[in-house]
Amino acid sequence: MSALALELTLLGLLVLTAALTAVIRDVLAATVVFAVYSLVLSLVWILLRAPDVALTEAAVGAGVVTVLLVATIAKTSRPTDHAELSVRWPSLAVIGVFAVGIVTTLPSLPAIGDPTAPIHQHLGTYYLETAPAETGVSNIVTAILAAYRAFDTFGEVVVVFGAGIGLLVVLRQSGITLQPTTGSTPSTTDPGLEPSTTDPHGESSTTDLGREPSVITTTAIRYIVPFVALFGLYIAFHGAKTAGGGFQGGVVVAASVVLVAFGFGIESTRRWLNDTVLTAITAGGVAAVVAIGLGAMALGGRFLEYTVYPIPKATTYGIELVELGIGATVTGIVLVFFFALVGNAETPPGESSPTHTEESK
Amino acid sequence: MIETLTTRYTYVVAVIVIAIGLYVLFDRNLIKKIVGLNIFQTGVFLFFVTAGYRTGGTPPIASAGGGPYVSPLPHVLILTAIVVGVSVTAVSLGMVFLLYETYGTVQEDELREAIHE
Amino acid sequence: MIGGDLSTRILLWVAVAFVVISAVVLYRAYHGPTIQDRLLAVNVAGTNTVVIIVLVAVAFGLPDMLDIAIVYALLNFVLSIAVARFIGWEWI
Amino acid sequence: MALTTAVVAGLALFGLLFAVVAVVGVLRFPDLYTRAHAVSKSDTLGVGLVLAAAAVASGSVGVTLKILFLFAFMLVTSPIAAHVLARSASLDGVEAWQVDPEEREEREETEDDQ
Amino acid sequence: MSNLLVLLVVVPILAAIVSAVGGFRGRHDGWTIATGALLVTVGLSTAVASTVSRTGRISYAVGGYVPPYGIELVADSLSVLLCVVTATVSLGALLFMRRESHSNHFYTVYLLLIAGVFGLGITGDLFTMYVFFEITGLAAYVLVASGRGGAAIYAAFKYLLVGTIGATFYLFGVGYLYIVTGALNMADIAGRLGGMYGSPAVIAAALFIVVGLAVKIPLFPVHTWLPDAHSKAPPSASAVISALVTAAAAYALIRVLFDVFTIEFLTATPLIQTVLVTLAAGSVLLGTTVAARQQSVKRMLAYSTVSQFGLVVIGISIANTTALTGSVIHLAGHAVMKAGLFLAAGAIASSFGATTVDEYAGLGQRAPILSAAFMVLALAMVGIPPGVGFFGKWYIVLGAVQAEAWPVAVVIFLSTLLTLGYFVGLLERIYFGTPTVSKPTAATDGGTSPPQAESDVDTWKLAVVLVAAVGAVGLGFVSTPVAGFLEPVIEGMVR
Repeated sequence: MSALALELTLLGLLVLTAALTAVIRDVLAATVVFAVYSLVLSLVWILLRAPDVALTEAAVGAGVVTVLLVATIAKTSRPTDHAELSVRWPSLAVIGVFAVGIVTTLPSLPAIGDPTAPIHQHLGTYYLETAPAETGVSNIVTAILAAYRAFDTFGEVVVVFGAGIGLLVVLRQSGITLQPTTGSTPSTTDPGLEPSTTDPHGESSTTDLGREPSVITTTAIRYIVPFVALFGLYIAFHGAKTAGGGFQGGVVVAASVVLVAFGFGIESTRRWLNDTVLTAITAGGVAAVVAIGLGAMALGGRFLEYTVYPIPKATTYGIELVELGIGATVTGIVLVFFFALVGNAETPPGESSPTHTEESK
Repeated sequence: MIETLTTRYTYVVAVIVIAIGLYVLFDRNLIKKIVGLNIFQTGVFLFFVTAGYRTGGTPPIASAGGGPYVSPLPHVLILTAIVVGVSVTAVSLGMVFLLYETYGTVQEDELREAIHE
Repeated sequence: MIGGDLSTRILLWVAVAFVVISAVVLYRAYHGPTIQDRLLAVNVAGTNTVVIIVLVAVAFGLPDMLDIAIVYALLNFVLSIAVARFIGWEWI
Repeated sequence: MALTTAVVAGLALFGLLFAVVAVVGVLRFPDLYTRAHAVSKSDTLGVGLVLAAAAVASGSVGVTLKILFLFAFMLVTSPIAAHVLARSASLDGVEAWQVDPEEREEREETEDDQ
Repeated sequence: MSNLLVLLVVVPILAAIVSAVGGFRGRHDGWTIATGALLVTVGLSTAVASTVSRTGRISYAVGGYVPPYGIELVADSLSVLLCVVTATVSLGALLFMRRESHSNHFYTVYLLLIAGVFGLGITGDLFTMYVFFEITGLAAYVLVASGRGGAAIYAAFKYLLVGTIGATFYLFGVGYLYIVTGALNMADIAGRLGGMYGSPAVIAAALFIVVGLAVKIPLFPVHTWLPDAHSKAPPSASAVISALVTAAAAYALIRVLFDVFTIEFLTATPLIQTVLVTLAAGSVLLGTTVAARQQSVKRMLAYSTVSQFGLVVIGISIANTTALTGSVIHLAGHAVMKAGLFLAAGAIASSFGATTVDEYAGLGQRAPILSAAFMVLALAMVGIPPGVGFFGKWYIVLGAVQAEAWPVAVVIFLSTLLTLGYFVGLLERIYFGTPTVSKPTAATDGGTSPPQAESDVDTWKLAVVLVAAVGAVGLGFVSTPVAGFLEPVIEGMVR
């Protein structure tokens, strides 16, 4: 009863937050509600006993996606103080019909939680029975991810890697690169819509010095960041035994760097974490996965066939290494995302937001 | 219908979320569209993970005498899919930023006008 | 599914109450009026999420879930800082 | 057994009470600063009590330790979040609410309009 | 031996990593790395093709985990055809770019796109297919966005949204299949679906997958992203996207329909075929009529892609041996012809500044060789023998007649006439139009006034276009042996 009540209220809140995101006009307010949606979704994953998915949602929702969204909104939209709702009834009607259509197919699916459903029989049973023994990894999700379906995971790392490089290719058009020296482009925006309240102090990176950061925030960040980084590493390394893995750990580690950037300046963080470091961890991670795969082939096995390595518990170590490779690439690419999208958000102070130019002088 | 609601309500929620996501995708604001895309995808993710649930199941982390476990495979698939989704989101945000730099707006109709000029 | 244990049931009902609180606090997230008000609501929701995860983890006997709570406890304020940084002020 | 349950129930309900108080504050207080105040004080206490209830109910050292850790993290992060928000609002020029009966009426009207 | 199969995917990815690292270090050797990698894949795909022709279907268990528990890679004559075409066309487009200046990161993305298409071609697992769709898609969005100006970015953004929606619909369909069968391996699902053909869940799965792939192919009415995306991308990217990404999606449709759902399901559920044939006929008619009204040559070619893939899908939906063979041949032939046409248009644009139908006037005198190549490719696309376009269409029409699907045959006939109409219109301008003074504004190379003589056309570009033209005709001559090579597999599919 109580469990059911929890489940129903959470699902209700999930729908409520999604619907609010849909109808709120102001894009920043909608994104903020979307952040709550992500929180609720993570709780739903927990109720569905999917700790790995929940951890991913937590890391991604709290550490990456909303931050990137907010950074883009800051550069492209003006916040409004209005709580306006708008509903487009025609599209709602069309989509409602579509949804009802899908719902009519649901009775032909097995009931949720039915242990005799096909999903629990065939592959499910096999993995649950053989994976821990065969791979030496007790988190079965990790075992499947990095062993049975390692090729998917390989593809996944490639997608992440490609997205990072792709973002750089896309942003190249506006002269944004990862180079710290050229990073702080004095925003070459259009003359038209941008409010031309550019402050006289132009050179962005030098103006940092004349400004006093909040001692409370920097101190707190200084103390919390080691824990974040450490916990990220724990998640990455401990993914074989408990929930977690390379991706989640990588995101959390990247979040710790993001915190450093917030606390001590994005420019200086970027100078500290220069191209060589980023390249090394990004490409190194993917290359490690490829190397493990090709190494197995060199030893006469198949791609990513861990068992051909002449060491004891080769599969376990193989899984750990692949997870670490994923973690490295994800850390690097999340930081590439962050620096590429956020780096030039650190505009000259006067431009940061149209409403606060008065105080910034 | 009643039976669907009592035994498959999480699927129904997944479908509602998918529908809401599609609805947001028709928004004029490009960033809202990206948020909509994320909601839409999470609806499908919910569909998968719900299917892997098993009454009385425990998380698929093997321990002595544990079980019955929920099905681990949907979790694996959705982990991959979430990662892919994040990557697509980041790239799309980069595009939105560039569009704003070029045309000074992120509203779909204004963009169309600006491009056709 | 979970039967009799009274303290388990108490924990779960408290969790339900926290979910309801998160729902109520959404009013602030949507109404604002300032962006900081909205973020305050998200922070409350984030804190509630941590609490709910802990309650569920204890009630259902899923200690692994506590890791997720820790992630939220550590990263809850990233969004606030990000918004303050980008929307509001150069140095937070 | 009954004692544990009673302690759990007491802590949890007491904590819930504070959390509810905090939310009432968030909803009803007149400006950001007072709302942030409600959150950082009352909510933290409420959360602490509920977490204590959970720790007691778990009866396991490992779980209690983890809960302690995460509460410690929350003690650092959630005031920082409130601080960041209040500071940025103050720098934004969001004015603090004054205890002036006339102005209060005015403000309530304008707020209702929004 | 069968390790070669997985190398098809791994080699381009490895080269992509190397190229990316070089890019971060400020090097400009992306082209060389990419060329090397694609030369290797040409060799690999030929080797795999010869193995398949000797031994038949190859199955490869990645990581040594036997299917259905592990991921299976499969090569039969259908997939090796896609791989060979992919390798050669992408190599051609790359050679075309010899003198263009692109960053190393551009080549990284290009290589990832090729790796994604190879992956789609050889995977035997539905979820892996999703992952490779996303790799291909992501790379394609980025390549479109690397075109000039804001319009390209907007086209890329639209492409990204629609492409991701399509991929997610596909995933949703896979979800249905997974829930009712508990399996992800294609052959495994096919075996477990027997007896469930009437289930609404299976029909919903088929519909969602078809809709998802229809977005990717794309079919009318979800084609709207294509003209912008294909015409705003840089020429070589247009060539690979228009030729390969669409072909891979159509190939995936064939795989899913016949290897997962099987012909029995299709006969038991006429709904799917009705949906497909309607969408396809709509694409054919819309694509040809709209293409005829385009001023921009690249947009005309893009709409022609919509109509040609309409034809391919018509062949798929007829689902008999002849029509399906026609579809596959047309798919491969289209890749060569459309890549050639886009590259020719790119060469003309960069050397003569001509991008619209009017600006093409009199090109025949100024660039006889390029114009001749363009003509050969265009006529092959229309379906004039001995171009490869003719054979594909011929098989499809023959299949339609066998299936007594007369309206479909009429649609194909009409579209051929219309295609002939607009290409002949264009060719007439090229050879008999009075040359307008070419506008130097459209010059893209170096900013100097555009060269007026063909001798100034980049030899690499000219050579690649010529090879494509020769290929379009040459493939026509080998289409009968190719059909024979495909026959056992297609016979098995439609039984």
